Amino acid sequence: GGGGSGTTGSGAAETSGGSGSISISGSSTVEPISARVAQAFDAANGTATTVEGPGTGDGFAKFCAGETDISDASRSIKDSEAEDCTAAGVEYVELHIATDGITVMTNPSNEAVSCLTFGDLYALTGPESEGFGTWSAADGLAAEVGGTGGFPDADLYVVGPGEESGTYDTYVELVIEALAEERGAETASRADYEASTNDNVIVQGVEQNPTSLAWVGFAFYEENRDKVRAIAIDDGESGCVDPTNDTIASFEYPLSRPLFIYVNTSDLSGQTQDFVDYYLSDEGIAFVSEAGYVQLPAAELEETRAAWEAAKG
Amino acid sequence: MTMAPIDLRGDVARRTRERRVRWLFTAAAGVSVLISALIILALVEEAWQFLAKIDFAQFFENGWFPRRGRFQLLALVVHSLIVTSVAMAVAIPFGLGSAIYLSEYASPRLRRLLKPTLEVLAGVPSVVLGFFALQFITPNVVRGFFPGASSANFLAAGIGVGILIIPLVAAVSEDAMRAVPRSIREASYGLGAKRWHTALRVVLPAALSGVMAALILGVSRAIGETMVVALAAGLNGTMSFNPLDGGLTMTGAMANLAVGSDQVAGDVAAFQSLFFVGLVLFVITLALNVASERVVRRFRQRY
Amino acid sequence: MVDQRSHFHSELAALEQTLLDVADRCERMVGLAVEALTTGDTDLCEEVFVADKAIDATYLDTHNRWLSMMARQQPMGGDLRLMSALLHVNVTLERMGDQCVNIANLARLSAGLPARDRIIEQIREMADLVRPMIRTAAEALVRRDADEARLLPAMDEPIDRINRLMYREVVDCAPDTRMLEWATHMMMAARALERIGDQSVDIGEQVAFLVTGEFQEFSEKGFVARASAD
Amino acid sequence: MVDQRSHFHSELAALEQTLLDVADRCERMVGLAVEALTTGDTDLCEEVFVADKAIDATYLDTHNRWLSMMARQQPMGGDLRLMSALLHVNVTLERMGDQCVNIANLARLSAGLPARDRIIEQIREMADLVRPMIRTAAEALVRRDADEARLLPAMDEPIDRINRLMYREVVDCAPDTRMLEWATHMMMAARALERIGDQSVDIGEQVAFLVTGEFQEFSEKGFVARASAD
Amino acid sequence: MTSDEKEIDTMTIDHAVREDIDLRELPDRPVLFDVTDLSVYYGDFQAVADVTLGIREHEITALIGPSGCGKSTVLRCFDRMNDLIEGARVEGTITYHGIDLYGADVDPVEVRRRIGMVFQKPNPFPKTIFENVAFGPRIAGWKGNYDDLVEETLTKAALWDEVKDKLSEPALALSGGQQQRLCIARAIATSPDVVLMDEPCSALDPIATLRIEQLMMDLKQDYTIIIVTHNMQQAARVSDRTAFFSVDVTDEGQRTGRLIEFDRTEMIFTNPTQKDTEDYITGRFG
Amino acid sequence: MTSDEKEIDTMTIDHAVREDIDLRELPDRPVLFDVTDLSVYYGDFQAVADVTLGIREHEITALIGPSGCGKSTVLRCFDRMNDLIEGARVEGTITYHGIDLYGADVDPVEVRRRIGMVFQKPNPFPKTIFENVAFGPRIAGWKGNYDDLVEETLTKAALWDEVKDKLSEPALALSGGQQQRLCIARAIATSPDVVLMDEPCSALDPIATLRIEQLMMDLKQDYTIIIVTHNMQQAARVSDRTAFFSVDVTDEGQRTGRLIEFDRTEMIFTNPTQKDTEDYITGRFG
Amino acid sequence: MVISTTSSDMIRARLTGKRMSLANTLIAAALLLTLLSSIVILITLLADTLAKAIPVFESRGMSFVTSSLAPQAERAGILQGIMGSLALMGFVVVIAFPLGVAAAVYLEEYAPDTRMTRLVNANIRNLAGVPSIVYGILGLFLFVKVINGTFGFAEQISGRNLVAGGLTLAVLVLPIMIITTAEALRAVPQALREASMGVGATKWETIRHHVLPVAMPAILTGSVLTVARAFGETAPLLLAGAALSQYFATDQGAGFFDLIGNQSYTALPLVIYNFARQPDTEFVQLTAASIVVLLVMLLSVNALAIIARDRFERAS
Ligand SMILES: Nc1ncnc2c1ncn2[C@@H]1O[C@H](COP(=O)(O)OP(=O)(O)OP(=O)(O)O)[C@@H](O)[C@H]1O
Ligand SMILES: Nc1ncnc2c1ncn2[C@@H]1O[C@H](COP(=O)(O)OP(=O)(O)OP(=O)(O)O)[C@@H](O)[C@H]1O
Ligand SMILES: [Mg+2]
Ligand SMILES: [Mg+2]
Ligand SMILES: O=P([O-])([O-])[O-]
Repeated sequence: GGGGSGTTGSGAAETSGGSGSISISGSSTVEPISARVAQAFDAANGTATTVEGPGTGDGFAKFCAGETDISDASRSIKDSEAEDCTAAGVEYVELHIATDGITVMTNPSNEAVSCLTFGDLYALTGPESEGFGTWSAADGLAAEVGGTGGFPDADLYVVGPGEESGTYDTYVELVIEALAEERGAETASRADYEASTNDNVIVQGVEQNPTSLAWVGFAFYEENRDKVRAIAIDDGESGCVDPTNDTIASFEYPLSRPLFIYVNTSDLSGQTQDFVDYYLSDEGIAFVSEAGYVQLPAAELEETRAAWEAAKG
Repeated sequence: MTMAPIDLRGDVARRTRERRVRWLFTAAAGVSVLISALIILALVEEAWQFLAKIDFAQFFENGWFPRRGRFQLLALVVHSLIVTSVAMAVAIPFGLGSAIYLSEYASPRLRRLLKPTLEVLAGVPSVVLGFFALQFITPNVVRGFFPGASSANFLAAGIGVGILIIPLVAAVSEDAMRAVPRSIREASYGLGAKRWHTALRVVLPAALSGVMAALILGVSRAIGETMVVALAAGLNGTMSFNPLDGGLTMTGAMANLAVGSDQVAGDVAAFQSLFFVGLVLFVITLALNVASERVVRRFRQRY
Repeated sequence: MVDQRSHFHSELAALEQTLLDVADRCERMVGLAVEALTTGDTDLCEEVFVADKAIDATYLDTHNRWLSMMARQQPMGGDLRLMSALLHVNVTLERMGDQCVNIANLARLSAGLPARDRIIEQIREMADLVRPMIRTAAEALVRRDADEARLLPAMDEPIDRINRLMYREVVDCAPDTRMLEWATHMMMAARALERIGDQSVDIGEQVAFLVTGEFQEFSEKGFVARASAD
Repeated sequence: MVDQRSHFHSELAALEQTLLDVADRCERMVGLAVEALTTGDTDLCEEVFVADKAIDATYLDTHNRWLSMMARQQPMGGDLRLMSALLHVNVTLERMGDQCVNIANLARLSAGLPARDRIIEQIREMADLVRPMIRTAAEALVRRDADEARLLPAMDEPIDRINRLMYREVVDCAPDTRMLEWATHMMMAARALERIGDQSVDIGEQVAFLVTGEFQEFSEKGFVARASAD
Repeated sequence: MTSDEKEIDTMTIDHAVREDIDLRELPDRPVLFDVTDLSVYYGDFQAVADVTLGIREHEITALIGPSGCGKSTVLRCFDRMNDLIEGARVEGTITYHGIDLYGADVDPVEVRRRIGMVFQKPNPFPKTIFENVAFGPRIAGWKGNYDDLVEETLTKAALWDEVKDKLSEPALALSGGQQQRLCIARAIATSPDVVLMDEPCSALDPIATLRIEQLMMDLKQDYTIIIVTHNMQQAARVSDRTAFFSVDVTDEGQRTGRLIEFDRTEMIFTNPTQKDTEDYITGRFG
Repeated sequence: MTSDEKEIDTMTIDHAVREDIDLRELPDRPVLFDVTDLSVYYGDFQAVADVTLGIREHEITALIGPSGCGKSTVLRCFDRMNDLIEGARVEGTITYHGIDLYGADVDPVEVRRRIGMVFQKPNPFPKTIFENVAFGPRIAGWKGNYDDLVEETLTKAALWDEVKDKLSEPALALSGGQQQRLCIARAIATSPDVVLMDEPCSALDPIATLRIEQLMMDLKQDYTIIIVTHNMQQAARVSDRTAFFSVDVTDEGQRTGRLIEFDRTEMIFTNPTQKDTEDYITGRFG
Repeated sequence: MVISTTSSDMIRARLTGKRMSLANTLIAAALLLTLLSSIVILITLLADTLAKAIPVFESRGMSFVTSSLAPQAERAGILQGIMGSLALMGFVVVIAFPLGVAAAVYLEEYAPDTRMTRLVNANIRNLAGVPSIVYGILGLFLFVKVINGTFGFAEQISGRNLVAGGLTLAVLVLPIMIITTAEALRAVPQALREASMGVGATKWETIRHHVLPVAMPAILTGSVLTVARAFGETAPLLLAGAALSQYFATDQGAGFFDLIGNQSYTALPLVIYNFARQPDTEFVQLTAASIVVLLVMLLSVNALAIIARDRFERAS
């Protein structure tokens, strides 16, 4: 059934659907946004929406099997995944709904380091850095790959999300992939970092270790500003950029990444349609910042809304 | 004889009912066999495919990074052994000590108070102990002694697992010790033995098979314990022999494979490695359980 | 206090009752035998023989019952003393029966021989003295009355005395050899009666033992010894 | 086959041995008493009285041991039969002792009275016949030999015969009243010896019962009954 | 019934010579169980070999012998309790009222309803006294006045006076001796005609033991009783006939029970024919 | 030693009148344990009241009586085994060689080394035969030739021949009777001068029982033995003196054990002074 | 004679002068210490958790127990976790209990002692020792893949539903349930069975009237402890599909088939696990508070069962 689909209406859109269910799965990064939107939407409409965050890849697997209506993603769909969707007859639209910044950080007391280039990061965390026990051990490699180097002679304690997470994937993709391919190294981080499924553990690791180096999602950093210190990133073009809402929203911050929702359009129910409408409404999209992410600039938001309108047909 | 000719053939309906009831129970018992078969089926098929895909040498090098196609099983086993050793180092003195105290020293009243408390400890879910290990043991205990320990480390995980199996070790050994008849204790006291003589030189040796079985069960349980290590031992796949480091154990690796974003659709070999590790774990714990059973059967005392 | 072995105790009581019956029969046998002896009515002798056969049978049966009860019931304490006493009583009664047979036999041997009234009187007197002894012994047993049993030696006294003095009467018969033969038979009969008296005392001794748990001979048993004490 | 009750069985053997000793003493007592009777040596009588005291003591002690063993050991089967036989033997031997005392008393009473050689000879003959019977009975017991025990009735025969015929000798003494008194004493003594013979047969019966488990009187016991069968 | 006329007491054949002995004869009652060449195996192990004997109605028959001679094994053949033991196998025949107890169409459950059993340790059900007695008849589908039945049965078992005011109290609250009498009551509640007892007094003190023995002697008016006992004295006290078993040890150390002698009890205990029996009862056995 | 001269046998006072009876007298041996007005409580419950008796050296003293009369309780006072029972309390005195066993400075462990105990069920340690015997001396720190000790002890216990070739096999592989003899060996290995036995044969078959009884009679050459038994016959068979206990039931149903009669064994079983004893031994007791 | 030559004084000297055994006291103290430390650990754990949880209880009382999951720490509740866990336990009880009891009855009462039976028994004991995560794999394989795949419900059904989780846990506890029950049955004295058979009861009558009633208290308390253990299980559910979710609406109208179908569910331990990885530090407190709730639920159920068992054991 069709209901009011105001893209700008105040208050959660009412749908005629009554009870029913929308299922959302995918990225655990995006989950906090979708969860908040769903919570508000359900509260207004009496619908039953499920939001899960097993991970982007897992989400696509289900999505392309037709099990979910919406898939949260902290990266674009991979070709292989797209093929699966096609094979299953699932059509979809990709909607860019927010931006996240992967924050590289250290202990506030580690004042020797305030800005790192991609080369530095490659030297400190890339596949070839395996076995570096101190920051200064990476100096040589940094020099090779065009980093600044000149690291302190302090213990290097690298903490980060596990390989199973989208945040890890994104970090590898943004920071390491290019250099690694260039140097014929494995497209992965060093293996000997302390990984954790729990981002709070990463923060804790940084907090407890004065010369640590870590990367986490921006939201975790925001929550723990008092305990950790973000390091500015230099992609070699922009100079050192600190992660802030603005620099991330504008993708000026080199470790910014877009967050998406993918909506199944081949089997689009009125409810789902209403849900996405609400998601993209001003009220819905406001949950992005509540969840600790960076809202799209107005223009880009309009692009997304347009894409959605187009997909609805 | 005045009695009417007697009939001992019995009631047909009754016999039919008996047969039916029996059949029902047999079927129920059959389910357990089915489960075993399914477990093996579940594990073997994918594990086999996994083996077919990878090179055997990989098991011994490069760490356990399934998503990168690196499968150093040895690292997982070594890590599991470290955690288990730590766990047993905790559980043996505390579990056995508790068992000896409860069975030989505690007055009946004290025992009635202490034993249930110990058993309640057995009811603490492992996920809770996992957090306890991570958020209490690591910062307050491990770091207290070894400030350089990783925030996730084998030591804390091992202690957590150890705490988890103290009640098991204590309960099973205490049962074994209490199964030693009172009369044997009285015999010892009757010969002028002191309490510790009786406890350590008569009762403990007499209950040795049960105590051994308890310890083997403890080891088996420690190796199979998942959540504590998944939470407190970290995700490091690089082989380390240092208990202050963190890393993946067999169960940790499985949990990690299970919760990852690419659990189902990730690298096929990675997904299948889950089954393979499961199979290895299954075989190890099976062997331990069989061993414990053997020990009990072989050395069981008939008093 | 409930008797936990009532079957055994009724069996024991039955055994005792059997012996009391035998004692009764013995007493009557004494009467018969002496009657035969003093009246020469040899038909009565047959009755005595029959009665003795019955007593012998009972004796054997009682002995076997005794053995069987001993083996089966393992009596202790008072029960054991009773069993032991009953074994004695059983033998003693059987011997009493035998003595009666002796008297009956003597009656047959004496029939037709010349008799002497004084001796017959003495024999009768002995019989009259001995029969109450058997009764007293049996009663003492029934009543578990040691004091009653202890009356028996005194009752036995006159019998012994008559017996002891009888040889004088016998000697008086000497001139008439047939009468002397008769008299020696009578002396033997007197001896038999005297033995029955002694046997009654034996039973009394068993009763005293049963009741007090202490065994004591009531007096020297040798009949001649008592004679010398006289 | 290991004896699991050796203490009991040695106690039982000791009891039996005591009775065998008593039998031995009895046998010697018979000799002494008859010697006293036939020679008039009254000193020997004292010895008999002393020996009888000892036997009486042993008799009481044995009776108590018997009771105690019965209560404590609950014998069954052959042991029980032995116990029962020993109880009989104990009584019988005590009575034998009493008979010897009788003879000794008669010896004292007869001392100084005129004697008659034929009677003395007969008494001696009886004593010579009776003493082997006691020995035979004891041996049969030791050897658990029922056949040997069964010889006893035959050994008793001549004793009975002599006893039976003795009254004739007594009658022959009639003219001399003092000799007649002596003769009646001798008749009583003969009667005592005859009783000892019977008692030996009794022991033999107990032996046969012990060995075969069946109790049977070897023969009619009434001495006069046998006389009539003669 | 032919079995009644049949000469069953094979052990008494060589007693014929002393048939004259005037022991108190037992009345010549009909034979109820006729056991012929009974052998029992546990797996490969032959526990009992070639037992032949006859159990007569309204008598108490005692089975005695050293430990392990197979007394319990034989006893449990009479109500097919051995069926419950894994691997137990019975050869030879036992007839009951002339019917082969191990015949193909005999239902052991039916057998056990007619042949009650009382065990070594008193084992009342953990229910009320009333329910203990009523259980047997209930499952047998007996329709009748249970109150009367229970009273009657308990009276027979010499227990009524002691428990009549507490029929609905738990049976386990009774003393050991009372429990054992209750078990006897339970066994006779289904009106069996036989009661088997396997060392029924070995867990009781001497006083309770004597009571049970008394009870057995009372019960033989109505029932045929077979009792296994370790206690020779007990067998001697209560039974009419006694079967003495012993153990043969083969060279390979296999121990097989055999019937040595079966006779009237007083014969066994005063004058057994077999030397083994004599040695056993006089304690010369080892 | 004063206790030797003291008249301890209070129960025999009223036997004085029959002192003339010519029972086989026991030699007048010195008194080893002198028990005066002994009462034992379990918590508030008085299990035994006012027991006074004397145990003489190299005699076997039997404690008999109905179940629950406190036989075991009294026995366990002699080596302070009651100390191990929660809430058990002893009043009155027991002297041992004239020393108050419950004196403040007496070490119960030391007491138990001198007073051995043998229990109802054979309870060998699950160790080798050798180690069972050697355990007591070992913990007492005995230095000496253990091989000789074990041989000597086992020989005394009439077990050496049966086990000499398998000293290092587990004790639990022995038969019940052998196990009990091993327990006796274990008890005498520390060279105690007293051996206490609490129903040592109740778990054994009659043959093993007879062997143990034989052994006890042999052992009294070297030891003083006190035995608790349910089995009157056993007490009758083995003991020199017997103490008969009975139970007084108060109006409130409290059951307290009392010593009824203590005398030479044959007196108790043939001619007890007390009616209760007579009733008990003849089965008229309930 | 040894005794009479030994003077009373010598004996007195040996018997008296109580030697206080230091070793004895030390060992006793050390052993008590080990036992107490186990209990101290439990108390520390509770105290530590409680301390962290107090802010939540202070600010929200028990309302977080009755609210649903939410992405915001200040709104998030654990009701769905509790309900999910209870629903799972429902499955466990309904499936594992009857099946476990039945299987145990067969093995203890009926099964002949053959190699086969011994094998089945060994198999069950081994199953009880299989790590729970392996059961997770079984759940993943069986309920997520086989059932869906084989029966072609893939279209409508996500395997990650309550049935899959419930079945996984049921299978997980089944061997323990069988062992507990078998133990309870073994504790029923053989004499009772013989008594019943002896009066002519059939096997089933014996079991129904005597064996099961006697064993039931032990079976029940054992089962409660077993189910409580399943309540705390986390690892298998990670694999077998409980939602690790910040938010899902529970469809009030969902019927049974929805449960089998797409209805999401989660369980309390997983909620805890998920809370703990949220960025918001307030979630740390919420985690602690949830742990407190979980512990209170579990420990009180355990304690009750243990006390009940203790009573029962002492009564018998
Ligand atoms: N279930 C069984 N399986 C194997 N062997 C058995 C079984 N029951 C008994 N036996 C063996 O069979 C033999 C006879 O045993 P049974 O129990 O009948 O003896 P018993 O005479 O009753 O002995 P006891 O007096 O000790 O009760 C023994 O050797 C025993 O070990
Ligand atoms: N540990 C204990 N706690 C409380 N009461 C006890 C204890 N031991 C025994 N009793 C009680 O003390 C009394 C005497 O018990 P004891 O064991 O000495 O009797 P017994 O004569 O040995 O009996 P049995 O012949 O049954 O062994 C009984 O009433 C018993 O219930
Ligand atoms: Mg048996
Ligand atoms: Mg006792
Ligand atoms: O859950 P992810 O965003 O890390 O895929």
